Amino acid sequence: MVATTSTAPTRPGGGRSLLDLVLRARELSILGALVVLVAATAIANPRFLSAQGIEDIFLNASILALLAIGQTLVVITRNIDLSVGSVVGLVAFVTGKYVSEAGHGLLAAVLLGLAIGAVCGLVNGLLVSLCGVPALVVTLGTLYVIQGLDHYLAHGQQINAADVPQPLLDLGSGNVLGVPYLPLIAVLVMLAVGYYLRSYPSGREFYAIGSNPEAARLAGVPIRRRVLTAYVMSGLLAGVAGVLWLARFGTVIADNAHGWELKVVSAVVVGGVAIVGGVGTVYGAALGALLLTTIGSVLVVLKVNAFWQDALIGFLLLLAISVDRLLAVRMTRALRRRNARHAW
Amino acid sequence: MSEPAPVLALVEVSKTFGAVRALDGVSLELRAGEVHALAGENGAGKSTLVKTFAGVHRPDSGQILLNGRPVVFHGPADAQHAGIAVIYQEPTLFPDLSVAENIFMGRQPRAGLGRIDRKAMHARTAELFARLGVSLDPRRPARGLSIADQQVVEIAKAISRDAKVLIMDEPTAALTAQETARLFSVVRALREHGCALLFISHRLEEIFELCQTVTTLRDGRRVACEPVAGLTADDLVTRMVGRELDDLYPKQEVTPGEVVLKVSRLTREGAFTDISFEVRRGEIVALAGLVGAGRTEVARAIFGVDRPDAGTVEVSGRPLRPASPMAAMAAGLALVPEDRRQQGLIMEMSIERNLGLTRLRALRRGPFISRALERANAADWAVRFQLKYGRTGDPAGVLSGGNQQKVVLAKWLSTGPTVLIVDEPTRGIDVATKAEVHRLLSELAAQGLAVLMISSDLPEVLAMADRILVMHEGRLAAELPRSQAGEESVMSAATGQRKDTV
Amino acid sequence: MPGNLGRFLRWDVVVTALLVVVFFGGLGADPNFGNADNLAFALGDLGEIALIALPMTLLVVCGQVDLSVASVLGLASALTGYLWDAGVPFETIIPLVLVVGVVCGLVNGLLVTRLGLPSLAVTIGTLTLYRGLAYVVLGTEAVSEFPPQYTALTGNVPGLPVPYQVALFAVLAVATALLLHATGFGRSLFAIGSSEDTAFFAGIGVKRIKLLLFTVSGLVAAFAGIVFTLRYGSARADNGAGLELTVIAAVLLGGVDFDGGKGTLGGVIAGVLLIGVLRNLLMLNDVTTEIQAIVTGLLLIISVLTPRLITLARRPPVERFLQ
Amino acid sequence: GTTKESVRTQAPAPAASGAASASANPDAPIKEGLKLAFLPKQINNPYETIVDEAGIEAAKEFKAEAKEVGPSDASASSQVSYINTLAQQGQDAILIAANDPNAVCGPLRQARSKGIKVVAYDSDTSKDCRDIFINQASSEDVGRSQVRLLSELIGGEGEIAILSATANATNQNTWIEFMQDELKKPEHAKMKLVKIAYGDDDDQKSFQQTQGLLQAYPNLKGIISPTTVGVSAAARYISGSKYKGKVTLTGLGTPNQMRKFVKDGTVSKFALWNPKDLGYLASYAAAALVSGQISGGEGEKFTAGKLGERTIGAGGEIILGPPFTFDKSNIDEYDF
Ligand SMILES: Nc1ncnc2c1ncn2[C@@H]1O[C@H](COP(=O)(O)OP(=O)(O)OP(=O)(O)O)[C@@H](O)[C@H]1O
Ligand SMILES: Nc1ncnc2c1ncn2[C@@H]1O[C@H](COP(=O)(O)OP(=O)(O)OP(=O)(O)O)[C@@H](O)[C@H]1O
Ligand SMILES: [Mg+2]
Ligand SMILES: [Mg+2]
Repeated sequence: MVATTSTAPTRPGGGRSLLDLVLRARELSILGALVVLVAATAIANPRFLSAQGIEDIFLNASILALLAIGQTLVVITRNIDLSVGSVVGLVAFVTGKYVSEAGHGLLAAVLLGLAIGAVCGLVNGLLVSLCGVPALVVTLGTLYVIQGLDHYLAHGQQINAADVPQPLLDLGSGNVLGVPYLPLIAVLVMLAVGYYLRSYPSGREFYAIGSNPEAARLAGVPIRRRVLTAYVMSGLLAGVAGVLWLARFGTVIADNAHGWELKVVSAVVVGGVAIVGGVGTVYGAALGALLLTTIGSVLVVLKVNAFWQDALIGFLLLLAISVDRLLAVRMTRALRRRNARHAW
Repeated sequence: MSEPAPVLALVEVSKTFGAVRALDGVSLELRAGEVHALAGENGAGKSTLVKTFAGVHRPDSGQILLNGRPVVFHGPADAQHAGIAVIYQEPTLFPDLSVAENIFMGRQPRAGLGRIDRKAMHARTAELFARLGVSLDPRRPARGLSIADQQVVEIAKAISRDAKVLIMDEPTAALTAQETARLFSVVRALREHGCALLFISHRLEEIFELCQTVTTLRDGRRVACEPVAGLTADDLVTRMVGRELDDLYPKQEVTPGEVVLKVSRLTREGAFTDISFEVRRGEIVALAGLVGAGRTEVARAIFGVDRPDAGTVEVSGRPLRPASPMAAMAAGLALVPEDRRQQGLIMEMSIERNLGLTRLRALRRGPFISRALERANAADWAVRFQLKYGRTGDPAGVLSGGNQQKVVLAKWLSTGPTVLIVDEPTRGIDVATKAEVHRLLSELAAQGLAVLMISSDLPEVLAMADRILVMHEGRLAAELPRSQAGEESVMSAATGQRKDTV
Repeated sequence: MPGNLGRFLRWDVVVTALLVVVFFGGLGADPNFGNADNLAFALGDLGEIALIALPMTLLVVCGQVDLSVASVLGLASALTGYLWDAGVPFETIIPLVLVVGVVCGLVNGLLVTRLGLPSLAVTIGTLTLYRGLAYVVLGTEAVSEFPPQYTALTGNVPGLPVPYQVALFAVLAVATALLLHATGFGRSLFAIGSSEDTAFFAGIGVKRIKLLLFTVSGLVAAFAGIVFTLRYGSARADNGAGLELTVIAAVLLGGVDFDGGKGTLGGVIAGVLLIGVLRNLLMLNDVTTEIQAIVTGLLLIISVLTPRLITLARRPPVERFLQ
Repeated sequence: GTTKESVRTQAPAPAASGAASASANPDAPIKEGLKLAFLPKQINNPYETIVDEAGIEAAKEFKAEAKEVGPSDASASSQVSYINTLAQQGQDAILIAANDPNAVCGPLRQARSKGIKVVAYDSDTSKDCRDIFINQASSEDVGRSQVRLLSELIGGEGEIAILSATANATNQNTWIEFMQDELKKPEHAKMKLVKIAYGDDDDQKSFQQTQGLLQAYPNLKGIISPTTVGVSAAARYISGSKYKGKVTLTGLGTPNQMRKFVKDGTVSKFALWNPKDLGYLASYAAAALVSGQISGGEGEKFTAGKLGERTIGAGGEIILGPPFTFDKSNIDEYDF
């Protein structure tokens, strides 16, 4: 055996600032895009930045952001929940029906919505975590089932704003100290979930599972419990979103939030959450939701031909993920170069 | 002197996978203050035994005793709670998380309200690395770590647990002498603190250096359990293989032919700089160096996996199109990659299909793949390499680590290359097979194959190579002909203390 | 390892058996089901889904997915209408539209291979982009009255109760099945789907193959767009909206593993047919759309649940893990 | 040749020759036990549900069996599958609200060749693949009256916008063309149409489109939303925003949806026909067709239960009647 005379080969230490910057950059770049977009639009049409204009954007983004937060939890564990849209539809309708017929109040509506959402999430979660079946297939399946159920229950009925109790409607349009409830709820949820994911051991386990499920198992991470939690949270937040939908729009038919699953996944992806799991934050996802919503509003305000809107949104989505990716690639290369400089 | 009671023990444990009896009535006792070695050929059941201790596998029959009391582990978490730490044969890291988080996942140091105390976590990680004599940044993500560094992180993870029992499944397979020595000093310290240790390695000299007791497995059965003192390497091999072993390094003398691989001024920023060398027909050239010296990167660039920033590669006098493994293969190159799980094999694909993957064209009849040819091809190589398997139709993932390595080797040799690059060809291979692989490489070289061998196993390098290229921090530090090569000369070049003109 | 039992209980076999049961059950139970007209229609109605499912199967086996297919179909339809309305002869329209399909596929493929982006994310983006472009091309309009010699091609093959597109699909399906299961190319797809690195190290042109598959997917989707347009005699920007999920449902129902590396084309064909036959039977019996959706969803869940439960029953869950 | 959908092809055309040639016997009794099937644009659309349920109710009056089937998405291709199924089932008549006038034609023709009568309602198909079309109001009436209504509310001057359903909806586009034509008249010269937005008959999208309109066009005076989904969504946004009382909204809506907004002053007037009457009339027309009372020719007459005698107009169209305007004074008399 050779004696260990020399010191260990020096390798780069303290890449903290750079790495942290990259991690933050994901959120920062979305924020940057958002600022540019808003600034440009405001120059073209100052009314865009009026109190009403800003309030509208935040109100519109809130529901999407809530769903994106739930979806992030699931996606981080290398799973996906395609059923969120249908859960929102089901919750909005059933809750609407319940409160309008029985004349129940706010609390009952919220509890019912949460319960329905939790049950849907639980079903998804049990199928995925306990039976170990692929998430995409299962949640595509539950998407169809829940949607079918929603349509079956609704069957062409409509809940009208007039039938919805006023306290519930106030939740949708009211505010505290000038801050509307909806964005307030979304931000609170975001901060709580974000803090949990970053600062608690069990929160880190979500990332571990998505990063390498096999290693997570060997490390004794309770995979099933975490995945189940992710789905139940996603379901719960979809339940909240459903109730808020009812509160905000008042009029509800069976088709609400139809096709939103892709919108939510888009927001999450734009927000820098890796679809293959292990990477991303709820802040990014919420910002992604805000960005997508803002783009939608901006195009209307800038009087872009309605026909171009979808095309532009699609294009911007591709741009967002491409830029994100290019930044990541450049960063890896920079890290490699730094390695090189350290080496001699 | 009465023996201390075993901390952890297996009693008559059996475990079968389908038709394979991986463990057959095996008993084993781990005692505090003792390093217990587990020896055996590839597929003897060592890793299965480890996973039984770790709670990954549940025994079909038999018992696990913890401090003399029977226990049942329902999963790895149970075993961890019982104070058992395991270094698995294959690194199991979270690529997206920082090295420190990898080490402390699930038991991070806490600050108030149950929050993670990152500062403490990073400090403790740095401490661990200092103990192991490596300087890795605790904050860097695990993605992109070399296999060796991954192994180091695994080791750090296991020793950070302050466990009563530490089980190590081939922890040194990826390490060079230097890190191995560091690991051993840590292991000895743990032993003195009263830890019970189980150590697995195919490098027999390590067993003699480190361990007090050795248990030998053959075909899932325990054939011996005895003190290491008084045992010779030959005894151990005989117990493992059931017969005397011929020469471990059957190197044939050959006169090198014309140059077939010519690498000129190859550079890839951040990995290696200005690498030039030649390999002739019939020659075995070893590329030696410390972990992270950049050897794997050189091999990848030659084979076209990565695009070099500068420099050229010529095969048989013709320049090679960069960054295309397809072109490299067409020119007669073959690369047995370092990481067999990620790059060498498709775990869920059958053995025969894995073997056929490099020669899809040759296995055709008309436009279609011939299953018969494929099966014949697989059966042929299985015999040549004495593969231990159920059926060639079984998934490659169920093979033991060493047998997987054989499949990867066979997969590349079957392409009939003119230049064979092997990156750690005998990592995790048992002595008998190692001898087999060496004989094979040496025979093929004698038949005119040019071999470029990357290896961290110094005796192997010294015994098998006609010429040794030593890399230090991304540059060629020395070129030593067989006659001048010795442990000292290679190591001093590898550590940068000696520079020979190349 | 699962023995012979496991071999027989592969999900694609189960789906095929299910198809046979449902089909003959339908024949017995519903007098309207078995007649040639209805069967031809039921098959023809699957046309575009079945066509697109072929390249989709290859993609999913390869570990990729193309969610933009229905939008490419819509764009192709809109373009067909636009050009036809502008007086371009149909013989010129077909190649033009197919080229656009190829370009759409190339864009997907390049984004996935050059930038290394996950295909799910990329094609969610192009799903929106291509549908938007379809609206840009044709806006609110609907173009109709296509030349009869072409719309006739959506009818039956003369003398047979089989629509042209079904005949075409049969030929393509056999070709694709051979390609996937009997050639080296097919083998490469499974290898890429299981372990991209290993395939790359084995000298398989991973990027080239992926690019090719996305391109073919775009081409076939555009072709399906033309078929769709002719079959309904109406070119609109919203044609085929939401079709992508049905296609993927059919592929997954056929037992193809969404993580790549596993699946058979036979299973997918059975899956497509099962969805079609079931839907037709349910409709004939006045089962409402809601229930149809629920049935489709449950089938999907069962399709992944059954094989898993069989494995779980056979060995304790702790050991589902290799090495 | 090619046809683009436009008002021109919708304009009065000679009666469908095929239908007119068949002989009708106005005195034939209505057969019992007829099988009628309603195929709405989309099964979960509340408006269509009201229409169809009234039609099914009416069928009981003449002892027919009627049912409603249909897709859950408003696409032509899904309707086609249903047409085929209904043909296989041997229904006597199919009543359809077409998602696309041409896409449903092939299968409808096939169905007719099997002797099945086809009645279009709400949204027409091509003329040659149905027997008659029950028009809720003449397209011209709807279009022009909406402009007149808004003109009256905003005093005949200012910027206005239209919030439509999907960009493809046939009936919407026809109305919009008539609105644009009406705006060309000198008395509306001071009204300027600045934007046609599409809410896709999606509540949330319509809501957001309204929002966008009001921001993009600060001088907007009025919005016409000739779709029940659109007008209620727009009303809801305006009622909760600072634009309430500044921007005038009108359109086509159902009284139940609009009641709240009429009462809180967001909307003062809007229009609609009675959807129940539409279903009722369609049901009777189908029965008359199958029984041979009418064949679809212009000028033929039949009795539609409580709605009394109706005459088939040009192009095989039967018009339900002029749209009805709702306001604070009368809205409580209606419940649908
Ligand atoms: N999960 C599994 N499923 C099926 N067979 C398995 C499984 N794990 C191990 N085996 C089989 O059990 C036997 C023992 O394997 P094991 O991995 O314990 O060998 P080993 O002694 O660790 O070999 P090596 O030195 O190569 O690592 C081998 O024949 C192997 O193929
Ligand atoms: N993908 C990567 N990203 C970042 N750094 C990397 C990557 N791959 C390798 N490195 C680093 O580059 C250096 C050279 O690694 P390489 O694997 O080539 O060394 P080696 O000499 O082959 O060692 P060994 O084979 O013993 O691991 C190491 O410091 C390693 O950590
Ligand atoms: Mg082993
Ligand atoms: Mg290496």
